[in-house]
Amino acid sequence: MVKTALEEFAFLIPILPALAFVITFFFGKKMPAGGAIFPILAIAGSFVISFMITLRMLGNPEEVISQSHSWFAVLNFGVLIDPLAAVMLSMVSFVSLLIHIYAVSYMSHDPGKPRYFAETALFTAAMLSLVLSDNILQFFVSWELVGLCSYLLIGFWFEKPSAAAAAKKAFLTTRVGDVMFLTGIIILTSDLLKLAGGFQDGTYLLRFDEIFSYIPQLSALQANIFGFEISHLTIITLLFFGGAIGKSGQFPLHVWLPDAMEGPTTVSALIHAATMVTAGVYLVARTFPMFIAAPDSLMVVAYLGGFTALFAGTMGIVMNDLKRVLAYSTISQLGYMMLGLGLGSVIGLEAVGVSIFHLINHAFFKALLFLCAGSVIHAVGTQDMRELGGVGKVMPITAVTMTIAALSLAGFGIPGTLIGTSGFFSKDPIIEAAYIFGEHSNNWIPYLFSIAAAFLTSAYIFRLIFMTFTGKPRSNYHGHESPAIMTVPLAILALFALVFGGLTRTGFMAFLEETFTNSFVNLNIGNLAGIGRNELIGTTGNEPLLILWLPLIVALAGLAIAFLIYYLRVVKLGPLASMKNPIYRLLYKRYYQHEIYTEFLSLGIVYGVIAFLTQVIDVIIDSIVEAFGIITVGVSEELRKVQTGVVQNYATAVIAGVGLLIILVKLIMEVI
Amino acid sequence: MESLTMGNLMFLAPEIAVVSTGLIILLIGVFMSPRTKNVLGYLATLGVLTALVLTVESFGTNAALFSGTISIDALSQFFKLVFLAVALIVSLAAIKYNENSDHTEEFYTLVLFATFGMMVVASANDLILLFCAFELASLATYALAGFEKQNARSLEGAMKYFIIGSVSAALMLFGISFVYGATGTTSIPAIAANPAILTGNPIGLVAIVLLIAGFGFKMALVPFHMWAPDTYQGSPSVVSALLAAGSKKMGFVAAFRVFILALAALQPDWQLAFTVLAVVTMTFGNVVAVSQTSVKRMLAYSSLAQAGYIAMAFVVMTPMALTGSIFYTLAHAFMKAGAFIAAAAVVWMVSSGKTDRLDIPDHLDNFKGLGKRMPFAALSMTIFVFALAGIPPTAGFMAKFVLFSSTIQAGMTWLAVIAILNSALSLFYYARLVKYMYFLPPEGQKIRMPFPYAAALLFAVAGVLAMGLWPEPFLQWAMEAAKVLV
Amino acid sequence: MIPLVFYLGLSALLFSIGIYGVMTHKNGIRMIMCIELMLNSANLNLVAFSSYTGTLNGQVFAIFSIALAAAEAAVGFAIFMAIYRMHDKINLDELKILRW
Amino acid sequence: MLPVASLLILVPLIFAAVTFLTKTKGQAAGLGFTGSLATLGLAIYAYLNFESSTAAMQFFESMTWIPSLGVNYSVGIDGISMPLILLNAIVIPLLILYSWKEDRESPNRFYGLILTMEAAVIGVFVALDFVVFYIFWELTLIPLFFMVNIWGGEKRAHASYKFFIYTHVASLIMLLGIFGLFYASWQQTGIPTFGIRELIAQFQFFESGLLKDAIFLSIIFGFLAKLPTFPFHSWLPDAYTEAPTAGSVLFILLKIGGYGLFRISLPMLPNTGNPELMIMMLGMLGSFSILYGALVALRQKDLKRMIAYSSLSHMGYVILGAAGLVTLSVSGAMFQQFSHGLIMSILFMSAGAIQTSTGTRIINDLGGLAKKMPKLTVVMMVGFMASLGLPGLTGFIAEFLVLAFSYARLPGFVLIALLVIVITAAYHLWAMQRAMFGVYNEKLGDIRDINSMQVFSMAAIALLVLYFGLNPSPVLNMMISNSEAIVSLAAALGV
Amino acid sequence: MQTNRLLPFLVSLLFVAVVVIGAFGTSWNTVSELPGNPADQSNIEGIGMLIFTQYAAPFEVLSVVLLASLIGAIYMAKGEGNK
Repeated sequence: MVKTALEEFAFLIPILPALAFVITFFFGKKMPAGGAIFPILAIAGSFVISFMITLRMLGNPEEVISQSHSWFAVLNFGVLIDPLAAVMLSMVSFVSLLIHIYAVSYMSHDPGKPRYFAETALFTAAMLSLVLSDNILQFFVSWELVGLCSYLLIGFWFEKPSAAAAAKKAFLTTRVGDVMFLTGIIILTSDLLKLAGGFQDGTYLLRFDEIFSYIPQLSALQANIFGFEISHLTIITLLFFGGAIGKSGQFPLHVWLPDAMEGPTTVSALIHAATMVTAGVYLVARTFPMFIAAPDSLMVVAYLGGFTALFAGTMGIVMNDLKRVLAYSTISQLGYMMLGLGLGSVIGLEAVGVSIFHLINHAFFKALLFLCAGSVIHAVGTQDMRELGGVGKVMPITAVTMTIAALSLAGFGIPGTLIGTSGFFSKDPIIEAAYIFGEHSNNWIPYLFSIAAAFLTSAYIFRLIFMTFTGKPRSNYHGHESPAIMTVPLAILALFALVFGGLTRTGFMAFLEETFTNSFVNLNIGNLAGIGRNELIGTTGNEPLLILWLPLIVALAGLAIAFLIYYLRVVKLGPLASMKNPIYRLLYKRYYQHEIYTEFLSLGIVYGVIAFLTQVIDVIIDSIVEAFGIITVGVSEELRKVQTGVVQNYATAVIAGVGLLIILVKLIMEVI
Repeated sequence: MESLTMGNLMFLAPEIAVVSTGLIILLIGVFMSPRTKNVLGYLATLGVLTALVLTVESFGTNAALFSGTISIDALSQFFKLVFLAVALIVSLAAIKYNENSDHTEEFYTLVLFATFGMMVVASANDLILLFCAFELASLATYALAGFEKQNARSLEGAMKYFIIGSVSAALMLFGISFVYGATGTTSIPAIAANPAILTGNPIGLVAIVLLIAGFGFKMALVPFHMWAPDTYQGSPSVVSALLAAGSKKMGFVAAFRVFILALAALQPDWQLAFTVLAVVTMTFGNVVAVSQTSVKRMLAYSSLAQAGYIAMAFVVMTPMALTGSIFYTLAHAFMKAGAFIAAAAVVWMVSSGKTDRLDIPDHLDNFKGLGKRMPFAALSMTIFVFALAGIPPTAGFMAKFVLFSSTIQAGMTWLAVIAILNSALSLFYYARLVKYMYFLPPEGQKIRMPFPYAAALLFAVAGVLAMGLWPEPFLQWAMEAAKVLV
Repeated sequence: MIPLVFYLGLSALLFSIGIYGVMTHKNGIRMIMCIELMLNSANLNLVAFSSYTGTLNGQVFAIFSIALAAAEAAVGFAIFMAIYRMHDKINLDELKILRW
Repeated sequence: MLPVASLLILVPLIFAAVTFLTKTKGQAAGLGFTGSLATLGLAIYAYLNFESSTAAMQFFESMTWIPSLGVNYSVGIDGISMPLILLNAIVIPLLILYSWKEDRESPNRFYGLILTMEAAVIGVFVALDFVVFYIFWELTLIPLFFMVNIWGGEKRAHASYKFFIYTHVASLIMLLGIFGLFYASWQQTGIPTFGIRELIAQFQFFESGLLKDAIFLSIIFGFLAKLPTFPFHSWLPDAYTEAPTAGSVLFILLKIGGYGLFRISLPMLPNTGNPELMIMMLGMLGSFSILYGALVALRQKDLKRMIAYSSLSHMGYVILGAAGLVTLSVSGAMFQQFSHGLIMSILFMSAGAIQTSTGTRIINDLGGLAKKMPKLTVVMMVGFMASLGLPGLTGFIAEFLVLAFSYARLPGFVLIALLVIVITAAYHLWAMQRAMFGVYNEKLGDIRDINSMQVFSMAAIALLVLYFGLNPSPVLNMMISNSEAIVSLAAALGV
Repeated sequence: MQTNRLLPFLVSLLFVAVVVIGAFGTSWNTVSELPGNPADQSNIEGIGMLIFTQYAAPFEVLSVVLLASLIGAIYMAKGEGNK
C-alpha cells in the first residue's frame, strides 16, 4: 500500500515548487525573508518524496513509476521515475534545498528577495519536471524553462549592464543548442510518424518507450548529406547532443557559462554548477539507447567531452575571478561526464553509471565550492583573487569545507581501496574507461585529454585555494565567518563531497544500469550497440597499476605546482603571466572567443552583413511600393496639364479624337 | 397611324408631369416675390416626385407611341428613374441654393425641361426625336451652367460647355446624316433592319465614330471630355450634380439605343472603339484626379473614370455586363449627385463664413475638419466617396461587383484587371478627401446644415445604401432593362 | 445627275472649314458662326440624302435642326453677352481660369 | 438556440452605432465596454454550445439576399472560426479597459470604431457566402484607416494610405479570383451561387488547370497580402508602427488573411493544376517570411517597428503550417493565429505603455525601465518570452506543431525556420536588455508604471497565453477536427 | 492666333480626309432618278404631313426646346444692374 501511495505523490515533486513560485511571486513581498519559507518547505517536500521513492526503488529497480496523461494532440505529459531519474530527483531536490536555506542569509540584504526565491522555486520545479519527464517534448519544455530561469537569475541584478548582457548571452548561446535539440525532436517526430504509419490511438508519440521501440528502424533510415550516407538516428542523436552542448557548456557553446557568474553566487551554485548545466549530460544519459545504437554519435560525444575537459582547464588556470575559475572548472567537469558517456561505445551501459555518478558527486562538491566562494564574497565583498589572500584565517569553516571540495574535485584518493573523496571514485573510472577505450581501439586521444585535464584541474583549484585562503591579505577587506544558516549547508555538502562516493560506489552503478531494463522499457543494450556498430567489452578495474595511480599522480603534481607557485612563491610569475606572453594572452583572452563569437559572428556576420542586406532588400521592396504612389502622382501632375483651359484646344482634341479613333479602329480591324 | 388616346398618353404621364410642373412654376413664379419663391422649389420637388412614382408604377409596361418614335420599355423606364432621382436630389438641394433669389422660376423650369429632355432621350426610338431631346437637355443646361452670371468661373464653364456641346451636336448630326443616308430612315428598328451599306462600307465606321463623339461628349469619354472638368468645377454645384449624375447618363442611354439597338450589325467596330475609349477614360480620369485640389474638379475626373467603367458594357456586351452597367448608372447617379450636393453644402458654408478660402470655394482646404463643422455632410460625403471607390456595402460596390464580375465571365480578364487597378487607384484621392474631412483640424465654426441640403443628402445616402444592402429589386429592373438591349 | 458624293464632299469640306474656324478663332461670335457652318453642312448632307434616297425624313430633320441651331445660337449669344459684361471682350481663349 | 452567428455581428454593430452618438468619454467607453462584453457573452455562449469534435458547420443560418446572383446571407461557425471569434471577443473588452484612462479627442469615435472593427472581423469569420465574406473583409479596412489616421503617430497619413490602398488592391485581386470561381461554377452547374462551401466543392470539377491555378493564386494573393507575408508586407511596418496602441492591437486581431487561407485556399489547394508546386510556394513564402521578418527586426531601432517585423516573422508559421498540409501542422498554423493574436496584443500594449510614459519608442533611448515600471516589465517579459517561443506559453505549442509536422513535407523550409529561432530570441532579448534592464536613463525623467486597468487587461491576456500554453486542448481540439477534414480531402486526392 | 494654326489645320485636314474617304469609298444606295423639277413637285406638303404625324413627338419636344432656350437666353442676356 505504501507503494501506491508513493506513486500517487510523484506528480507533486515538481508541482510543489511550482506552487511555491506562485505564492512567493505574488505574496512574497509581504512576508518575512521574501517568502523564502514556501520554496524551502516545498522543496523539502519534493526531496522527501523523491528520496523515499529512491529508497524504495533501490530494493526493486524493475518497478518504475510511470504515469502519462494526454496533453494535446498525440502528445502527453507524464512522470517517469526510474533509477536514473530517481537519483537525479533526489540530488536536485537535496542540493536545491540546501542552497535555498543558504540563500536566506546570503540574499538577506537584497530588496529583490521575493523575486529571487520565486524564480529559484520555479527553476527547481522546472528542473524536477525535466528529470521526471517521460517523453522528449516535456523534457524539452522543462529544458527551456530552466533556461528561462537561468536567464532571469543571471540577470537578477538587471540594473548592472554586465548582468543584463550576460543573461542575454546565456540565453542566446544555449538557444543555439536548444534549436538543435528541437530540430532533433522534429526530425524524430517526423520519422516516427512515418514509421508508425500515422497516428496510433492510445500511444503517445514522443514517449521514451515509444521512441526506443523504433530505434532499429530509425537507424535503418539513411539520409544523404553532402554525399555521406548518414543514419537518421545519428543525425537525431547528434542534434540532441547539440542541445546538450549548449546546456552543459561544452565546446564550442561553453562561452555563456563563465559570464553567467554575474548572477548571485547561490544561483551559480544551484543552476550553473549542480543542476541545470548537468541537464545536457542527463539528456544524453536518458537517450543513451539511441546514442549507443547510432554509429559515430558516441564518438563525437567522447571527443567533444574530452576536449572540453582539457580546453576549459587551460582557461581556468589563468582566471583571476574566483567564480570564473569555478565556472571553467564546471565546464571541464561536465566534459568529463560527457566523455564518460561517450565511452559507452566500449563499456556500454556502465558509462551511464560512471557518468551520472560523477554528475552527482560533482553536484555536491561544485555546489560546495560555489557556496564557499559565495561565503567568501559575502563576507569580503570582492571576488578578485588578486585582492584576496589569507581569508582562511578569518573564515576557517569556509576554508576547510572549500579545501575538502577542492580535494574532491581534484580526485584525491587511494586507488584500490575505499579511501578517497567522492570525486576520486567517480572521476577515476572515467579516466580508466578512457584507457580501456584506448586499448580497445588504439585511439588514445580521449585518454590523453582526460589525464591532462586531471592535472590542470588539480593545478587551478589549488591555485585558487592558495591564492584565496593562504598568505597575507592583498587588499583592505573586513571579513567575518558566515552565520550558521550558511555554514551548516556547507558542512552538510562537505560531508557528502567527502564520503558519498566512497559509500555508494558499488551499489550506485549497478542501480543505474537497471535504468533501461524495467517495467517501462526493456532494452538489450548489447543488441543496440550492435546496431550502432559498437563493440562492448568488459568493465573497468583491471588496468595496469600505473594507470590506476596515474590520475592521482598528476593531481598531486598539480597540487605541488600550485603549492610552489602560490604558497611558497618560489617562482616569479611576472614575465610568464603577462600579456606579452602569447600563450598567456591567448588563455587570458579565452581563445578570443568574445572576438570570434560576439564581434565577428553575431555582430559582424549576422547583424552587420546578413541582417543588413535583408534590411536593404526591405527598403528596396518598400521603395517599389512607394514608387507606384510617387509615379502616379508625378504622371498625374503632368497629365493634368493636357487640360489647358483654352476652349479651342478642347475642340481640337475632340476633332482629333474623332479622326484618330477612326484610323485606329480601322488599323486594328485590319490587323485582326 | 394610330390615334393618340388618353390611355396612350398615360404612358407619358411622368414626362407630362415634369414638363407641366416646369410650365406652372414659370407661370406662377413671375407673380411671386423673391422671398416667397421658396415654394417653387418644393413644387418642383413635388412634381419630380410625382413623376418618379408614376415611373416606378409604370415598370413592366411596354408601348410604342407617336408612330413608333417613342418606345416605353424597361430600359427607358429605368433611365427615367435615374434622371428623376437626380432631378429630385437637385430640386431639393436647390431650394437652399435659390434662397432669396429672383430667378428661382427660371432655374427650376430649366432643370425640369432638361430632365424632360433626358427622359425623352431615354424613350426615343427615332434619331430625330433623339437628337431634338438631346439638344433640349443640352440647351437647358447651358444656361444652368452659367446660372451665376456674376461668377467668372460659372460663365467660363458654361461657355466651354456650350462650345464643345455645339461642336459635338454638329458631329452627332453629321454622323446621323450618314446613318440616314445609308439606310434611308431615322427609325431605330428600321435602321437595325437595314444595315447593309453601313456594314459593308467605310462610311459605317465614320458614322459610328461621329456618333460616339456626339454621345461621348455627354458621357465625358476621353478625348471628348475636355469640357467636363472645367464645367463641373465652374458651375453651381447643384447644376454640376445634374450634369454629372443626370445628363451624363443621357449619353449612355442614347448610346445604348443607337449602338446596341440600331447599329448592332456594326458591333465589332464600335466594340473596338469603346474598348479604347473605356480604358483610356478610366485611366486618365483616375490618374489626373489624384493631383486635384478642387473637390468638384476631382469629382469631375472621378466622374470620367466612372464613365469609363460604365462604358465597359459596350466592350463586354453580355447580358450580365449590360445589367451591371445599367445598375451602375443608377448607383452612380446617387453617388455623384450626392457628392456634388455635399460639395454644394460646403460651398454654401464657405460663402456664409469668412475664414475659408473664398477664391476656390470647393478647395480641399475648405473641407478640413468638416466632420466637426458639418458632421452629416462629412459623413454622407464619406459614404459617397467610399461608394465611388467601390467599398462595400454601398451601391458602388454592388455596381462594380456585377460589372467587373461580368467582365471575368466574358473572359476579358485583362479588362477586369485594368478596371480593378483603376478602382484601387481611385481610393487614393477619395481617401485623401476623407482625410481632410476627418483628420485635419477644422478652421471654422460648426454650422447647422440647412434642411434642403440635408434632405437631398439623406435621399442620396438612402439610395446608395439601399442599392448596396438590398440590390435585388434594382438588379431585377436592370436585368429587365438589359433584356431590351439583347 | 450630280453624283451624291459631290454633295457629301462639299458638306465634308464645309464641316472642316467650320471645324478649323472653331479651332482657330478667338472671338466667340465667329466661333458660333463656324458652329452654324458645321450644323448646316450636316443639314446639306441630310437634304442630299433625302433627295437621293427618295425619303422626306431627312428634310424634316433638316428643318428641325435649323430650328435647333437657332435656339442654340440664341443661348450661345446670351452666354457671350454675359461674358462680355464681365470681361468687356469675348476672346474665348483668354478665359482659362479653369484648367488643369 | 440563439442565432449566435448573426448576433455576433449585430450586437457590436448596434453598440458601435450608439457609441458614435454619445457625447462624453465616460459614456463612450462605458457603452463600448458593455458592447464588447455583450459580444464576449455571446461568444462564450457559442463556445459552450459548440461541439468541438466535429468539423461540421454549427449555428448555421441562411437567408436569400440577392437571388439573381445567387447571393445568400449565410453564416455559421466551425472550428476554424470559433477560436478566432473567441480571440476577438476576449481581447477587445480588455483593449477597451487598457485604453480606459487615456485622454483622447472624440472618444465616441474611438470606441465606436473599435466595435465596428469587431463586428467586421467577426463578420468575416462567420461568413459562408463570398459576397458576405468580401463585404466584411473590405469593411475591416475602414475602421483601421480612421483609427490610424485620427490617433496615429507622426507619419500616420502616409502609413494609413499605404495600408488602405495596398490591401485594397490585394482584396480586389482576390475579388477577381472569386468572380472566376463564381462564373466557372455557374457555367458548369447552371446555378449561380456565391456559397463558399459550394464553390469550393465545385472547384475540383473545373476542367482547365490553368483556370484553377489562376483562381487559386488570385484568391490566395488577397490572403497572403493581408497576413501578410514576404514580399507583400510593405504596408505592415508603417501601419503597425504609426497606429495608436488600440489600432495596432486591432491590426493584430485582424486574422482574416490566415482565416481565409484555411477556410478557402487550403481546401482548394489539392485540386489546383499543380498542388506540389503550390505547396512549395507556400512553404517558401512561409519560411522566408519567418527568416526575413526576424532579420529585419534584428536591425530595428524602434520598439514598435521591431514588434511589427516580428509579427511578420510569426505569421510565416501560419503559412508554413498550412503548407505542411498534415492535420497537426494545419492545426498548429491555426493555433499560431490564435496565439499570435494574444501575444502580440501584449507586446503592442507594452510598447504603447512605454511610449505613453516615456514619450519615445527608440530602444536605445530607453534603458532600465524595469526599475520604474516593474509591473509592465513582468507582463512584457511574459509577452516577449511567448513571442520567442518559450515552452509553456502558446507560441511554443503553435511553433512546435507547425515545425514538427510540416517537416515531413517541407524539410528544407522547416530547417530555415528553425535557424531563425535563435535570431528571434536575439532581437527579443536585445530589446529587453536595452529597454528594460541596465541603468535607468535619467533623461526620461520621472515616469509612471502602467495603471491598474492596464495591468488587469495585460495580465489577463498574459494569463491566457499561459493557460493555453499549458492546456491548448480547448481550442486546439476544434482546430484538429477541422484540419482533419481539410487534410483528408487532400489525402484523398493523393496530395 | 497666328502661332498655333498648323495643328488645327492638320486636324481639319485629317477630318476631311477621313470623311471624304469614307463617303467616296461607299457605294451609296441611291434612287436612279432624282425627283424631277423641284418647282413642279412641292414637297412642302409631304414635309408638313410628316411633321404633324410621324414626327409629332420631336415637334412637341422642339417647342419645349424653344421655350427653354428662350428662358435661358433671356436670363443670361439680361443685364441686372448689380454687377
